[in-house]
Amino acid sequence: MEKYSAYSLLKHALTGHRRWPQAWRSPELKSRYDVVIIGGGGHGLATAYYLAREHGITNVAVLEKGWLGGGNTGRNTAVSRSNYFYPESTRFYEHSLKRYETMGRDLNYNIMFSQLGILNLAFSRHELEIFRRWATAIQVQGVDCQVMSRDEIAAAVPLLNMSPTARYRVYGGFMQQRGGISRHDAVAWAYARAADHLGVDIIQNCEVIGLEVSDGHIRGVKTNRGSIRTDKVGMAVAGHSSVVAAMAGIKLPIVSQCLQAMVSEPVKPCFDHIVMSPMVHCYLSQSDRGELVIGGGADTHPSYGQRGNLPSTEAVLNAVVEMYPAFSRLKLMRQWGGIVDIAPDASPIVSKTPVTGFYISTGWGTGGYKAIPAGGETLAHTIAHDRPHPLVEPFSLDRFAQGRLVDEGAAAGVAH
Amino acid sequence: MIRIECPWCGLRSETEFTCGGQSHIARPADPAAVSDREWAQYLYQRENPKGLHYERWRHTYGCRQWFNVARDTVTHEVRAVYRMTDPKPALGGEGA
Amino acid sequence: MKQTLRRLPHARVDAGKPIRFTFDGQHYEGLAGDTLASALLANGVGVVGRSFKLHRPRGVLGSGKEEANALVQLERGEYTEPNARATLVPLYEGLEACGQNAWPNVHSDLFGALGLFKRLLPASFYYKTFMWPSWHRWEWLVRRIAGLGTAPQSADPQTYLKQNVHADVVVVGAGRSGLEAALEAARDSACRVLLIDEQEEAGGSLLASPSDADRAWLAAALREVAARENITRLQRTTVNGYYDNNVLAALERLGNHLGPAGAGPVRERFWRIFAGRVVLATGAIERPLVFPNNDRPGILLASAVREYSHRYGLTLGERIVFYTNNDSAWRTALELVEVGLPVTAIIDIRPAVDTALRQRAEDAGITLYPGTAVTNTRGRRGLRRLVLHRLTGQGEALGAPAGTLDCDVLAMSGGWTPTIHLYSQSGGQLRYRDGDACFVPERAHQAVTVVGRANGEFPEPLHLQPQWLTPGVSPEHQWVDFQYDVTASDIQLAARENFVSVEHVKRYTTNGMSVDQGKTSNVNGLGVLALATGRPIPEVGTTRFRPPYHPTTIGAYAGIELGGLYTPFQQLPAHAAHVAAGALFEDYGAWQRPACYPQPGEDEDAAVAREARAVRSAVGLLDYSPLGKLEVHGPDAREFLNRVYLNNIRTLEVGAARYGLMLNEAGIVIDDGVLVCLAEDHFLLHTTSGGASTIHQHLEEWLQCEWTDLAVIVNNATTQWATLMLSGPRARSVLQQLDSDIDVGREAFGHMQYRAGRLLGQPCRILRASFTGEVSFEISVPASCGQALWEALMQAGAAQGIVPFGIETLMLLRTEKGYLHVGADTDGNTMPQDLGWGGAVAKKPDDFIGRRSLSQPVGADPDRFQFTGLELLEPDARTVSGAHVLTAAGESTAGYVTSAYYSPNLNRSVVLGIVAGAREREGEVVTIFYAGRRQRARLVKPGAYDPAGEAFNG
Amino acid sequence: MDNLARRTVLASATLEREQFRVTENSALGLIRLQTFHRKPGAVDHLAARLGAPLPGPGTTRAGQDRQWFWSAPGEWVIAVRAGTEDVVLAELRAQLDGLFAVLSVMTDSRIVLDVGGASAREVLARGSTVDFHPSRFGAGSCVLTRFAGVPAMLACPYGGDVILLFADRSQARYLLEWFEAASVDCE
Repeated sequence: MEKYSAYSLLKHALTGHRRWPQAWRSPELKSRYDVVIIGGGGHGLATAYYLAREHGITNVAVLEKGWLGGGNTGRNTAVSRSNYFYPESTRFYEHSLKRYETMGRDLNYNIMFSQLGILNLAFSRHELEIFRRWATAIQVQGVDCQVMSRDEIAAAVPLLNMSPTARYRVYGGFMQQRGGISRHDAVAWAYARAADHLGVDIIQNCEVIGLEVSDGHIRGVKTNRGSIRTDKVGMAVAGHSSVVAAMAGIKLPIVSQCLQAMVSEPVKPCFDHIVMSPMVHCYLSQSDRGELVIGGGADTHPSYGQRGNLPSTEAVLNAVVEMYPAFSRLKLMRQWGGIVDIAPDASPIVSKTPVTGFYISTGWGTGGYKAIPAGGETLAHTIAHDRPHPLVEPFSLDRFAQGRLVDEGAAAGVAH
Repeated sequence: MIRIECPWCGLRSETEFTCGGQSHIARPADPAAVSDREWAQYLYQRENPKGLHYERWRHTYGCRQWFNVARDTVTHEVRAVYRMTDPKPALGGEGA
Repeated sequence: MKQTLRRLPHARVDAGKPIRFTFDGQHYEGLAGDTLASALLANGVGVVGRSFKLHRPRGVLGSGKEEANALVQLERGEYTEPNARATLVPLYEGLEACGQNAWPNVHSDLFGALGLFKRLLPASFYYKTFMWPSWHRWEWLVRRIAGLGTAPQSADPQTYLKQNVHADVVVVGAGRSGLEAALEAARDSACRVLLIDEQEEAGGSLLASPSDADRAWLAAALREVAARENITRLQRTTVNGYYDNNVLAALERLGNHLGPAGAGPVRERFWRIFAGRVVLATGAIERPLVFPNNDRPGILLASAVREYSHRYGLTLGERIVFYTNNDSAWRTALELVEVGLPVTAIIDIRPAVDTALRQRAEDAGITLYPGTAVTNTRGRRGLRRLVLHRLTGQGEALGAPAGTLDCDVLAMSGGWTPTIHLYSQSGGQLRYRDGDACFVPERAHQAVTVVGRANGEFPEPLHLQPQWLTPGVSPEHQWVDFQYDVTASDIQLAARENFVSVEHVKRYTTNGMSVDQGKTSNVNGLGVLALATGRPIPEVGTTRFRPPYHPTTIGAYAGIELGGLYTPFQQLPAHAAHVAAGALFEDYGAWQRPACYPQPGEDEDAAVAREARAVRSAVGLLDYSPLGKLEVHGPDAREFLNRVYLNNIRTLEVGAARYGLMLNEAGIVIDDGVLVCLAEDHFLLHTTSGGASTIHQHLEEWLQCEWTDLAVIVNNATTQWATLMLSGPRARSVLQQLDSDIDVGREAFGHMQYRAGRLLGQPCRILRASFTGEVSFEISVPASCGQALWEALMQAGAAQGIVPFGIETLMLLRTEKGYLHVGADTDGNTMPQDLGWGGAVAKKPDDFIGRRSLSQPVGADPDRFQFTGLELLEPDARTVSGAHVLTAAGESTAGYVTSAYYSPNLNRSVVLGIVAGAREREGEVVTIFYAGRRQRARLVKPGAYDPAGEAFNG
Repeated sequence: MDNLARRTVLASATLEREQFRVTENSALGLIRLQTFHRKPGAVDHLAARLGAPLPGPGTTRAGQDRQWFWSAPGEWVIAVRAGTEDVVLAELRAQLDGLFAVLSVMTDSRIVLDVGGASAREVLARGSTVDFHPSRFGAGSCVLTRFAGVPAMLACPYGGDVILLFADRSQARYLLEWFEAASVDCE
């Protein structure tokens, strides 16, 4: 693998960039793999990479029905953070955040991780109390998080509506300074390039049309480009989990919904952090290109339609203008939708299944992007050892029968 | 934007409704008699098909009534609307 | 060349109406009917913008939506708008605009030097470098350079309306095809037709036609449209989104053509359009040709040259040359000659051209260069000269040099791209048509038809010969995306590195991601990619179009629902009385309620303390109207409530009241309150304040979806009644002064009892429950009497020292008393056994909502967080709600403080919380952690005040 | 001590523009009639006892001295002269004796606004996605919808541009302010 650097850039400039090697191969599909990963998004590619690097399993295929990173990896707002409430969650996402901090050099691919700091805003007395509980939870777990006063917030976000008569008055908030945004496509491409280099076969435009299961074991995968024999299959198909799992005869506690994101036209830097708020529901950051990157809540009805919907666009932009009146005259440039798989407790499911050799990574809801490194690492471990990685033991499929949900919303007391 | 024909009020925009998710989920007749797994399936396991989905909606801002909707989860096309007490219509094209 | 006022005849500008404006501080003059772009061209302003990445000097490229170069910062201060397209800004008196993304200005921009390093900055170079020592060190620099215009710093002084409209037929585009379609549909007088056009005036490309016949046709058509009562025409309106079920979104510009001074309060109107059938007559956009340095100022689309000449009457240059691969540019050239414009040459990549056209061009004295390519352009800030080469065969290779050609305007045409963005958004399928090298509608998914150029119906054949890039010369300076500086070499590099999916190429090179959303670059990019990967274009595919078709003001999506209108406040019946009493209002679940009533010189804490002391020592009055009041009627009401409540309702007698808990099906406590049996078939159910509608919906869902056979009707009567809580040792004597048929005497009316009757001539309901720990009467009268009752009680209590008290005081009082507040002292995991209700569950014979979940393994966990009191050990210590209780080892969480106040009555902290296994650990000392500080506290029974519970009987 | 005085929600606050008007209508008393509509024939029995057909979904009907509005399956709002609620209530109770019919006074829980003026329908179409064109929403129409984000019942009993809006009393002030903002261009 040719090392990317300022030097290589200079070297290739001399030859008009006509000698750059492929970032990854386009191999032919083999008839037998040790492990087949379904889904060529961040999670699937990361899983393949860690299988090869951490567990020496290199006879691996990643099957992508479309183009690499074309699912939620390429449709999110690229936020990484670990400001979770429960220790189970924080441990997992903190591990992931640490990976993001070193990913550029680990994978020799600049994913432009900008640790702008994530600020959560509270808009009522009750919410502020919940935020205190939340921030303290993060601190107890030794993760950086500082509670901020109105004045500190006003200084950090000059364009925020701080009027004491605002419909929702800012009561305070907390900041995780290490939280940030990165270039989502780059993350998928970085893992793809690294995995390919370790011998993983990445097969694009290869759709899985069936799973072979006999006496409780996975035996193979049927695709539109032929059949594969294998004993282990990892599923990382956000937005399609129920469909693929059904091929193995498994029903999931998952509902798929459409989540929208959008960007404004690029403007000169005017917004230095990532700001979120549950009450006035939108989150906002400014990309290196200058676009305001805007997200909101998911549509409340089940959907596999990867496109925007007008009511939710209006709702999130209404919140944006309410919170940042100066952005009213900016223009919305592009808007899109991704399908998120949501579990009853809005926490992930990284788990073995009733079918031996079939492992799933799903339920990432609206937060899958930030989980890519840890999700891949833990799924790879679970596949390699046929035993859940310690970080994901709380996120097994059978937690629901136990009633042991990991419900962040419930902890915040906002479940009702 | 989804437009739904409320059985009582007629064609309205989705912003007047609340989606209650999958319909026709039978509550165990004797909850005490079912296993933890069966109870969890009743509580949490969902069809979540890509395609035709039988779900229930409430005309929250109108007549406040719950009713069933058969809707395509890809195109969002509403294939049928029927009352809670009506049987599930067979429409074909059940999703994967 | 300057020609501010002198324009060609036929032009649709008003020579009699000069208009003054400034660009980059320079004063200029244009005419009414001009756009900023045409006015700048009229004034000979060549460089109007700078490209995003390399800061290349750029001039006007197009004449409308497709413009990629002429982006300006319009106006200043609160009215400023970044990235305004000069081609879309109608000129108005006093208009102020500046160039963007340049320093000191677009004419001489120091960042222009970046162009020298183009070689080092290929597509996605940033992914390959800036890693050492870390991206952080570099990011600040990249951030500074990026971005285009500047965002406003203050709130928008104008507002935006939203308008819903229903129409049987919606026609988008009022060019020839659109007008025809609208008039056709309107023949049926019952058919409501909505005709929408984005330009300043209707007519589409007819506006740029020099032909008298065209102009006459347009005038007649518009007269007929106006005469049709069933046609509504929206001008200056752009349809931006095409959603499911034929719902469209459009933006109408009401004040932008008048400028800040002339505009009214409403700037734009956002339309939600509910259409029966849609006709898209959105026309087509001309494509640039891809050749070295094709981005120089002075190089325009041929269609733009046509617009500026005939519609705005500009000559543009002294030597106008055309460069094309199809016939349409020839016709444009000939039209220009007819009105006397200096067209000196036509360069065509095709070796052979229709002889008739050829003949007419030669007769017009135009020099022709068939089978020829432009291989370079010269001129620093404006075009001066072209370098030409012969092409061999069908243009696949370069032949002999063909000399140079002087000119100051180059009109290029690489063919036409039907504007199918909306059609694509509607889910319609596209088909690639080789002949004209463009995508055309194939199979519609919704009730939509596409007509005219948008459907690939060109008035005359194009005889197009695609040339996606110029062969035989370096691709490095052949621009595909002008705005983001994407050249043919960037796309080739992407293909070389195996980014071969069209989406990968778009993301890797940013081709088509600029503010024009690829209107001029998409198809050319596909062409270059197809060549680079040796695939036909249909196999390469196209990227999906998403809303908005054209960037849309964010404020317009928000509309008027801002500030007080963002989310409706609910107001109390006695709101005016609270205002008069100096209430500090806060938002409690959308209800605007007094937190407390600070008197002059009092801060919030002092006010709460004073009110709390008054309630304990005398009497206080609280507006408790949001207390949920649901009425449950019907023969099956008792059966239903028995399934809903954890408590046994079968044994609740008529006239009796009982405190009850409600769970959801997962076994989680969702509400509590007092249930009153008014009659065998009529119950009054109280919910937590603000919980009324949630619980009402919860009950309705079970009745309508699960137990459809139960004859029960549930009504939410919460706002029918004003409810005031009179609480304190003197509450009874105050109430006794009010004329009523209800005996409120100690013996006659005990704790947890209910009475209905009349009070001061009005119907009233009184519940004796206590949330403060003192004697309390929760008095309900019809809402419109609420203020009168408030005044009556304040007057009656004056002698007894009555004070109004707010929610924060109530919360302090109930915390002193140790009363649970669902939602504060419970979370989404709290089950009844965590509140000491395990026994009640065991005793109840019947099933109820959520019961089964209580016996899942989680319900038996020993370390469940359970409701408890906490007693801080250090005297006078304080803590806050949100602090954590730590495990014995002290490194992880074992509970939270959920309610914490400093009690002015007990002169110490009163604290409630939920703590792991608390019910078994009474008396244990635990550690409380907040903001880095640790405190010690003992687990105690809730209820520091009046543990014996005598006060509320008092 | 004097009897408790009733106060209207908006006191005398109104909105008067050249093309658009909103005023509180305090002349109406409101009664709600409900039956268990899932029971076959329940609605017909009511009508039979009342001796007049009840308005169906989407409509309103005038009876003598009262106006009936359909507000949900098996549910009607009856508008009477303010102050006569108890009289009408007693009369209806007698008529419906023995049937499962729930009658409740709801005058105080609602605000009734008279919305009028040449721009009335246009302004209403800014608050709801219902089609207010006279051909679709004419005399005798009555819709329950989401208006300005809150639940509301809109009725056009007599046709023309006089429209009644029923909403929750606690949101009266909000609605008036919303109308003020939504009609800025109606001068």
